[in-house]
Formats: sequence, structure tokens, C-alpha cells
Amino acid sequence: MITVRVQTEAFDLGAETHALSDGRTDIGAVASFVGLVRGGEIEAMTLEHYPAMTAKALEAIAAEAAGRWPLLGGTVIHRHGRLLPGDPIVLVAIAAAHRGDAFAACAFIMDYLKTGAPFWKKEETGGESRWVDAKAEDDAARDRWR
Amino acid sequence: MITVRVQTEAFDLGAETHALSDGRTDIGAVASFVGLVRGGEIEAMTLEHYPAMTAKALEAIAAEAAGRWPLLGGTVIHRHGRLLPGDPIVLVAIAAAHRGDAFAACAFIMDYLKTGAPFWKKEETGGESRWVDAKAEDDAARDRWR
Amino acid sequence: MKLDLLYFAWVRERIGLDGETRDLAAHTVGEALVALSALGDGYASAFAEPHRLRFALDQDFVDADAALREGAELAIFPPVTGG
Amino acid sequence: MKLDLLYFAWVRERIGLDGETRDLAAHTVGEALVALSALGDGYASAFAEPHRLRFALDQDFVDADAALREGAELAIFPPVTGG
Repeated sequence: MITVRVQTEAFDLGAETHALSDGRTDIGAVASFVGLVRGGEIEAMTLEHYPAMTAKALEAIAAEAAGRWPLLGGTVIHRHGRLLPGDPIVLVAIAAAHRGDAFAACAFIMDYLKTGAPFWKKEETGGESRWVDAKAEDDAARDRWR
Repeated sequence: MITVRVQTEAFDLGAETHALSDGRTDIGAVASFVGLVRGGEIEAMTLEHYPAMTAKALEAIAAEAAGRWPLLGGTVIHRHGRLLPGDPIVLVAIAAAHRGDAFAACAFIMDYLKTGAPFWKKEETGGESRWVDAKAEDDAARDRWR
Repeated sequence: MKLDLLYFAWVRERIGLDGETRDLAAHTVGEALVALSALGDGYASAFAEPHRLRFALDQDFVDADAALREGAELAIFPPVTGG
Repeated sequence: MKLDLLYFAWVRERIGLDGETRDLAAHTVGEALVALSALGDGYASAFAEPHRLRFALDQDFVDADAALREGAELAIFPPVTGG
């Protein structure tokens, strides 16, 4: 019920949410999230992933969300490859009858994805590149759902 | 910083979120919500509002959100007039550096809008029409932010 | 007290007007409701259950004990149901 | 125990390989790390701080004490940083 895609191409939030609700009259709420590359000192970011595992991990997270809340559809898209500041990285869109369920499932999937999907970010700054460290606050964000 | 619009026309989530983040590299997160008319027995819904007060009330809610969380932009659109099942009613899109702030502000604005913006829904079912009653759960959703 | 009165949703339908200007013997919102209720069955029906009413004075939500001001805009309506 | 090994991010860079097939004297993930660390400086550097490593066995997250299976795919990588 929640579709997962891992791709290098950009995505379009309007098209994805429209695809979820088009022709349906049971959906009252669509909550969505887009994560983007932040700039500042960062000139580019490369996302590496574990192809054989990535979709499997994202589908397990989506299934967990669908078991916790009454959802009517959803889309999770995560990009990999080299991205520039301002580029979208990740999209989560969740359809439900009621807004509380849609908001909760959308935030839950982002929190679990941050700590449970096999992606690694490498940032380029001033000709140097370095791997991004995992953040303790992402573990804390995940743990609030337990 | 958060733009408010009250209109009869439909809106496009992709265009609205793109307008928030286009050309910027400080935004890491865009959380958004679209509320739609649910069908079932309902054939149509008419939204009445209080024109002199509506934008003022929505702007006060948006300002409260901007005071609570570090936000980088936002858009709130609420439609009025006659809508059909599947039609979008309301859009809230919030940009921030981090996802927690964007999610919280987006959910907060929806919860406050539900109980503090002067709109009234009248549903049409089988040739009859009736005013929708306010829900106690909407008051409860608002009160969790206090 | 001269007031610009506005009615919305089923309050508007029961009274049969979306608004009017009236001079009422009232110093608070609650007193205005009492004065208006005496004007006819539509008003009496609209205001019969005060706990089902909400008020805005010059476009700000207020309680029934709020003080009126000469020339103010007083809106009377059911709890809101937007979003 | 014959294993399909996969390395990601700085683990991959330190070892200089994205993957390899090896027969290791190991029954758990932790024992595989010890066996691999003896193979050279790249491995030793990659696995020097085990608390900074995460593991997946046949594409499921596991702890260091997880039992290996003949022919399994064992991925070794830093904590994930997607999203």
C-alpha cells in the first residue's frame, strides 16, 4: 500500500501526492515531507547506499507504519548519487482518512528511515570530502516511537 | 514569513512547496499537509467564512507557530465555497532547517486552524444539507500544544 | 450601544440575515444576546443554546462577558469547522 | 565459513574494496571482524572501533554476536546517515 522507490532522478511532490489521492474520495488527509540538501559550506553531497538492502529496509519501515496507523496509501522515495545544495533527497507522502494518522505515520517513517535505511552521506567542502557522522538526536527521534 | 491565502480556487502542492524552497540552500525540510473533502454519503460541501476575520485569524496562528519554532518560510491556503468529494480544502506547507521543527509547526497550524479560523462546513447528502458539528477531538488536538 | 452585527452558518440561517446594524441596550456580548433574543423567534431560536455559540468582537474571539464598544463589529456564530 | 562480504562508506574506503568473497575462521559477526582485521592495515583501520560499525546479514541488521551461515552476505558499514 506504501510504494517505495530508490532512484537517482529528482521527484515531484505535487505529482506524487496527486497520484495518491486522484480519483479517490476516502482520503481526508495527505501529510508529506521533503528533505533537501542544505548548503552553507557544503558544495555537494554524495549518497551511497546498499542496493540489495535499501528497498527491503524501506519497505519494512513502511509496513511497520501501516500496521500502527490506519493508512490509505503512501509513497517513499529516496535518491542516491551526487546532489547539490537545494536538491531534494527524500520524499515521504502518506494518505489517511484523518490528519493525526497521516502526520504520525509520515514523521515515524522519516525517523525510522534516518536510522534504519542503509544510506551514507559524503559531503564536499572546499575540495575536501568527508563522511557525515550519524546524529544521536536521530536515535532519540526514533526511540520516541517505541 | 508565512503567507496566508483564502480563496475559492484550487491550489497545487508541488508549486507551493517549490516556491518556498526555490533558489534557497538553507532549507533542509519541508513538511506539508493537504486536507480533502471525504465522500461516502456526502455529495458536496460548502465552506462559509468570515472574510474580514479569516486572514487575520490565520495570520495570528502562523505568527504563533513562527514564534515557537525556527522556521524559514511557509504557506497556508484555505478554500471557501462549494467543493466536491476529493477536492482539496486546505494546504499548510512549512520550511525549516530541520524536520522536527517543520513537522511540529505544520501539525500545530492545522490543529489551531481547525478550532480558531472562522470557517463553517455545510454538507449535502441526498438532497438535504446540514451544518457540520465541531469535534471535541479537534479541541483536544489543539490543547496538546498548550 | 450601536453595533455592526454579523451572523454566520446556522445562526445566519435562523435569523434570516447575514448582518445588520442595531442599537442595543447592552454592555457585554451576553447582554447583546439577551436583547437580540427578544426581537423575534428567529433570534430566540438562534441564541437558545448559548454554549453552542462563539463570538468575535472586531474580528477577535471573545467570551460572552466581553465589554462592547460603541460602533464595534460583533460576530455571532457556531464553533468553527474549517480545515 | 564462506561469506560474501560487502563494505560501505568509510569502511569500503579504508579496505579499498566494495566487496569480496572469503572463507573465514569465524562463527559470529564479531569473530569475522577479528579474522578480517588480521588481513592487513586497511582492515585493521576499518574495524579498529567496533562501536562505530553496523552489520547486516543477508540484508537484515544484526548485532556483532549474530551467528554466521555458510554463504551468507555480510555487510559491514558505519551508522547510516540517509534521509
